[in-house]
Amino acid sequence: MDFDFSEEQGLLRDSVTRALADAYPSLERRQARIAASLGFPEEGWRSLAELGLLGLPFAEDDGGFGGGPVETMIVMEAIGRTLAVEPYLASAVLGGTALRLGADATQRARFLPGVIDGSLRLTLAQTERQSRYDLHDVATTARRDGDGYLLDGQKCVVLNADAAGLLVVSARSAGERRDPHGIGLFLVPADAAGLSIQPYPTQDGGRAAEVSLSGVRIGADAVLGDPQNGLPLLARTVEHGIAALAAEAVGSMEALHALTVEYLKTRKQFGVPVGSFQALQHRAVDMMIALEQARSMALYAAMMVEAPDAAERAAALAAVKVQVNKACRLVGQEAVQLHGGIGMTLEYIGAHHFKRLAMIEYQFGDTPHHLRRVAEDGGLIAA
Amino acid sequence: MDFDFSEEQGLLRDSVTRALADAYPSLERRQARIAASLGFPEEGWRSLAELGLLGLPFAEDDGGFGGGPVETMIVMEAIGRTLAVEPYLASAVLGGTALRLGADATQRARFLPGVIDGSLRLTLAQTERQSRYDLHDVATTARRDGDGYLLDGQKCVVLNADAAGLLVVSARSAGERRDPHGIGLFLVPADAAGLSIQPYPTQDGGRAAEVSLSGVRIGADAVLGDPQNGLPLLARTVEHGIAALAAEAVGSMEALHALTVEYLKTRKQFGVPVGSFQALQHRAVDMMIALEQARSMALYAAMMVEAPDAAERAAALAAVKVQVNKACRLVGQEAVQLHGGIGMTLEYIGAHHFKRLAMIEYQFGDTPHHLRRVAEDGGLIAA
Amino acid sequence: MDLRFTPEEVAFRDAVRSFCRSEIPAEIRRKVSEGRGLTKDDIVASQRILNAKGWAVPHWPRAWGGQDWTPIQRYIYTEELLQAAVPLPQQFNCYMFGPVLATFGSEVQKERFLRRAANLDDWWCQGFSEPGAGSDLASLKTRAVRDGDHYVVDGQKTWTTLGQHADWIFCLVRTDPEAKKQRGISFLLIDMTSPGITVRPILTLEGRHEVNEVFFDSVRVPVENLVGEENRGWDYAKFLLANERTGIARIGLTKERITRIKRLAKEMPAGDGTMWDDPAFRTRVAEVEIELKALEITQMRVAARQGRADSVQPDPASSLLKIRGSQLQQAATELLVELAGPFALAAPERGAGANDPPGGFDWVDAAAPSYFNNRKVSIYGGSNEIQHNVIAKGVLGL
Amino acid sequence: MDLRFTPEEVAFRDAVRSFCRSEIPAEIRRKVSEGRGLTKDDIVASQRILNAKGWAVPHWPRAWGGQDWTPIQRYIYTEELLQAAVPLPQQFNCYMFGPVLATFGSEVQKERFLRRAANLDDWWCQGFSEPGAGSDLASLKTRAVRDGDHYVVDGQKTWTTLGQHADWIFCLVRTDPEAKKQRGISFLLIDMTSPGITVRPILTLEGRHEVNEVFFDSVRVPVENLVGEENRGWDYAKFLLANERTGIARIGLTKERITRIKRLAKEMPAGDGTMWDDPAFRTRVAEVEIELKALEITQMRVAARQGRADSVQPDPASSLLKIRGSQLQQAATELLVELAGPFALAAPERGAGANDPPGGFDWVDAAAPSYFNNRKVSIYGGSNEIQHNVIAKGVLGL
Repeated sequence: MDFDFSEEQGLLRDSVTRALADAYPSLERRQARIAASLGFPEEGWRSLAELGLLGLPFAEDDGGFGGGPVETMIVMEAIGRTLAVEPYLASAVLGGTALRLGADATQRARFLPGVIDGSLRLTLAQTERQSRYDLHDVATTARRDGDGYLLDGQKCVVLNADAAGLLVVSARSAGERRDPHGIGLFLVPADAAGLSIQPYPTQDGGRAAEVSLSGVRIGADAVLGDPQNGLPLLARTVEHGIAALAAEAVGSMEALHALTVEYLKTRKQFGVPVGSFQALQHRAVDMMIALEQARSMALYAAMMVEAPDAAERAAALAAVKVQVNKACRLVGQEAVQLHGGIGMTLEYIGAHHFKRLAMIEYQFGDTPHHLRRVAEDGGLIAA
Repeated sequence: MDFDFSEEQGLLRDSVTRALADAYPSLERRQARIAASLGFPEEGWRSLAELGLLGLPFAEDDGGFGGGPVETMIVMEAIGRTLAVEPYLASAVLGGTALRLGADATQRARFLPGVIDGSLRLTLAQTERQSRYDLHDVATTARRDGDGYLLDGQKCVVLNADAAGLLVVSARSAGERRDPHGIGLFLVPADAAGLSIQPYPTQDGGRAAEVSLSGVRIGADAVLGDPQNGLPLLARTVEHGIAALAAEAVGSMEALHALTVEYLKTRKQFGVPVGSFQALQHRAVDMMIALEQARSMALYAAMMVEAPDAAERAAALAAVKVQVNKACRLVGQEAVQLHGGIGMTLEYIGAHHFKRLAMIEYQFGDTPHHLRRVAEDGGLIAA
Repeated sequence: MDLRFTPEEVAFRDAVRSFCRSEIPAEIRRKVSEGRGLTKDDIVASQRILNAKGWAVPHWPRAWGGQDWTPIQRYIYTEELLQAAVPLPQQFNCYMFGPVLATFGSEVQKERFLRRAANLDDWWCQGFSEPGAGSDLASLKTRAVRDGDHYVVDGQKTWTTLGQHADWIFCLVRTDPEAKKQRGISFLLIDMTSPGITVRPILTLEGRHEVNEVFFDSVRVPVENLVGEENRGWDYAKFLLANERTGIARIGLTKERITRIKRLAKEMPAGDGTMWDDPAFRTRVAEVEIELKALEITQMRVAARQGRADSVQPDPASSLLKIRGSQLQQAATELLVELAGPFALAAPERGAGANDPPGGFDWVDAAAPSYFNNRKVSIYGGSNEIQHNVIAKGVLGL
Repeated sequence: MDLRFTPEEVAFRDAVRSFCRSEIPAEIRRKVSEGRGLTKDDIVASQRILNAKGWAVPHWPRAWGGQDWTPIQRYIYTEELLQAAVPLPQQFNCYMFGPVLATFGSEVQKERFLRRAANLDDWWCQGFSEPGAGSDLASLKTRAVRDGDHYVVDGQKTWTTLGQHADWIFCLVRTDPEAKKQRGISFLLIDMTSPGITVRPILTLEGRHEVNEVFFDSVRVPVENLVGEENRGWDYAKFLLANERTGIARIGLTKERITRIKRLAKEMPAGDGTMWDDPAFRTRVAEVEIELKALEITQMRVAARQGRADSVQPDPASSLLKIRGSQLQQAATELLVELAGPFALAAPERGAGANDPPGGFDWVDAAAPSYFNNRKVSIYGGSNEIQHNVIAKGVLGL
């Protein structure tokens, strides 16, 4: 057991931290970046490519850098600390995982170079009106049409869809709406006929879209893996999403907790620093405990997200999301409360951390969803 | 709307408070009372009779004093404050309610004089091994036998059964184990052949017993109300039990909170009173809030326990138990914690309040049980 | 002891209830219910309907439009408005400025301002908080220096709610810089159109313009706009802050939210049914409802006590109502976001061409903003930490 | 970074696990698991089995029976004992007295006491807390006055755990009454059979005799029983208290409790099935498990950090482990009482003739006592409030 970064990981951490600190030196600069038409500046994306971050998770044979979950954790933590809005989660983590684990040699050769050099962005179109957080609840259909498929359906809250060149879409080639079997993942170019993207800003400074597919025709080469048994691939993709979100949350909570402690030290009331009040001290400590527990779970996620046993992996990632969600709520709410009025204003970076943390709770499953999954599977400890 | 006691109620409150304060002046005296063979001294019971408390809930026509739920609340609060161990809950409230609402004129004439003068104590034998808190889960059988019935089964944790002259026993005369229909309440004398009582002390200074019925023969005159449709009567009896427990809990929490605040004021650490630490102050405030919220629910219970609509009444009493249970846990645990070591010792009366409050949580239904009932019925607010 | 409403109280409740639902425009009530911002016109329109009925300022003296209601009636009135999602009468006009002026103002001031305030002909805002003086109000720095028939005011106020709509602001200003903290403060009425006043918006978490900074740069205020005596403003402010607690638990508001959540839950798909079919979700709703029921009784206990002749002081229990009431308001918005679930991510500003709301649910984009916005209720009006201190000291004697 | 155990660590874990389960008597482990009290003989028997294997005092210096284990191995060892419901080596002998004596004692003292302590030939107890000095230990009053070759000790100690079994007590006593608080305190070893010592039991919540008051009335103690230097006892006590934190989170203990709760839940009837069929109950268990998993990783992070050469100080994270670890130990006992439900009311003292346990469940009477008893874990060893202060000051700099 060893919790230290390797030398390479240490260097990665330093470089990504430095680059994002440069790109996000202030709240004003962040808001300016968000004001770009896609919700982030193209040069921001290019600089991630230049840092090698976009190729991080891919094998060296595919032109990547052979990084693993720990490397993704390092990047996502830095993103969380700076509230960076580049679509790393949507493209590199979600789209990237689906391709990395699902694409055949031809697909890899075709798409990965663009993904790695930044010219092709990806996203995952999974949520539907009725699906809530259930990955197996898919009403979008994929009907055989010659060699290929015709896709029809509606996908909701697709992250950064307006910035993506290629969408990974879950659709049903067989079975009833909630059957685990019969689901496939399909690669749909953003300019496909019949695909419509209605983008909008999200609560936390990001972007998402409603995506509708109306007779979208794709070829046989656009199927990612088994078109009837794609649920395991989708589940693994989302597990990587959860691990990444956990790290992002830890970065954001770390920053927000530091801001709060700093505020307690400097803000005076009744002639003394607010942080001299013991009741507030104890609450700042409880925030720290929640943060450290979440940090442990982000590490656990990195450890378990490539574990071979699917049931064990699923339970672990569900547990991670529960713990991280709870920490997001406690740390976010307490930070605002301990700041008082200033924590309520958009002029303060802490408020933006609060909003991002609040939204992380509802991505890839909220607390009750994952708690139920852990409980239904009998918990984490064998009895 | 009027939250003030009437003059009579004020007098009742004064007299019962005074009498119990005299009987329970110290922890030592309480423990001495518990050491009596039935777990309380006979003269303690007689003095309750002399104060008129045993006849309180009964109609004047039956020789009682025509009190209602508010009067019971007053008595139970005083019992809670002093941790009195006389079986008022088992006999006057549970047994008393069953007789008051279920007995016919003959039964009333036969039993109530003894109940009111203290010569006959009652209890309710309801819980079974498999029933948990479900009143309709009854495996004990009542088979027709001539004019009367033969009772067979096991009842668990019957409060003060060893002090009772007459047991009100729930038993099934028809239907399957969990059918709401087919349940009757039966009056079984403590000396009935085939009845066996195995008494034991309870965690909180009281007494209970395992009761087994093996071919216990009772006559037709021992049936309380409808032998096939006794569940509503049983439910009403337990509702009165919940209302009484709520008041007892409020009395006990009030005493424990006062002890805690007093301790915070007098105990010194690091040269200052412990109560000067703001973190502890805020927690003492949260205890007070929980206490006041529970007090409101005890009032609500008194208001609703005689409400005519059964569904509304059931939801209200379930809500009361949830809120009171939560308060019992918070106030009890925080009191021990804020006291530090002294709160852990049996030499301190506060520790006994803690234990009684802990046990109240598990009488007549714990928090999850009643929360589920409220939720299943759609909550308290119409939508 | 009788814990039920009297028949008269029931009749009163029904009258308020039916008036709210029949007379206040449904569109305004919908906005309130969904937690979307109201325009100034919405607020004015709603208040004038109430005022025409004589119900805008029932707690004011009879001479200035008040009703001789019992505390229970006032409680019923407030709760019914909240449950019907009717905007409460404009807070600064009706619960702060009015009571202070009616109690401490001159007859001339009363004649000039009170009826206009009740009808929202003038919009008042509050100038108390300053950047360095939030919960610790007594350390305020804005000063007013006497110059002939005028005061000259310099300084800055903050958290000025809806100051962008205001015609007037009532301010605490320091008139004696030598005096200790609470002393040397005066209560001044300032025309918002006076030269030297600048209003700067502060956007709050949910992106709405609800509060402002107000800057005073040599603003000349006629001395006739001083309320009461110079340097006694702190007394008037204390009176006002005690008044502010009225109905602070906002039981009715939370009830209305719960009702709405239940309704929406029955329409929100989940698994093979709806969210309302999920026992765990229903349990979480029930927990809030139960706590709310307890608080409702607690509030009635406080209201009933206020009705007794021997209690004219604000009840220390108001701190309890503030703490638990704000927690429950917040808990309800958390349930709302949970209900919106994955769709909560979408912001309200969807832009042109984006007609379809996320997942087709037209309310989900307002869920998180409502949650964000409600974080304030445990901060403003004396933070919950301050309320804890108040109880610890005033009730427990710690 | 590799978050898995190495093959060597796995092998070590398996060795400890199988030893615990095969060598420690099942009856002793059953009592631990059910939270029933152990006799002195149980504790001695278990420790001697460990000591024969060389595992009673692995963290002691090699010369006195220690093992050169890594911090990870020590962590694994403790957790495996806890998970197997094996009593940990007697705390005062092995985690307090031994390390202090090995570090600060004379060679004569080490020869005389250490091997006997490791084998529980002598039973040691701790004399630190006093009625007026709990969390504020430095204000202790028991004094030792030099009289020739002896100290004469007068005063009172309290919360002396299992002092009724003790042969010896290590005490903090005031040897210089003039010196300020922490100074003037010495560390003295006192034979419990000395004339003038009285032990008075204190019964704790669950009715068990676990702690005592110890009174010293002119007790004569040979000066050779002074550890280290006179008036430097506070340094030794600080060293000891830092050691006390080892394994303070008790992850394995809570794991064992959860395992047992799950097993019992499958046998406890509820509705048409068992408690384990109730999704709400399983959810509450899962919440504790998840929090425990996070704490387990946190504890491993701390243990791994301790293995680095540059950290010899106790980690401030130990306060975090203490806080959350104690909360989870308590949470597990709450679940146990919930499981026992209506049967939890029955006390263990059922008396003669009452053979049938309540409802036929032989464990339910120990559920509430276990809950009661575990309230102590957030109080002793530096209350959770003190731990919060430690983190606020030492980590956050507040």
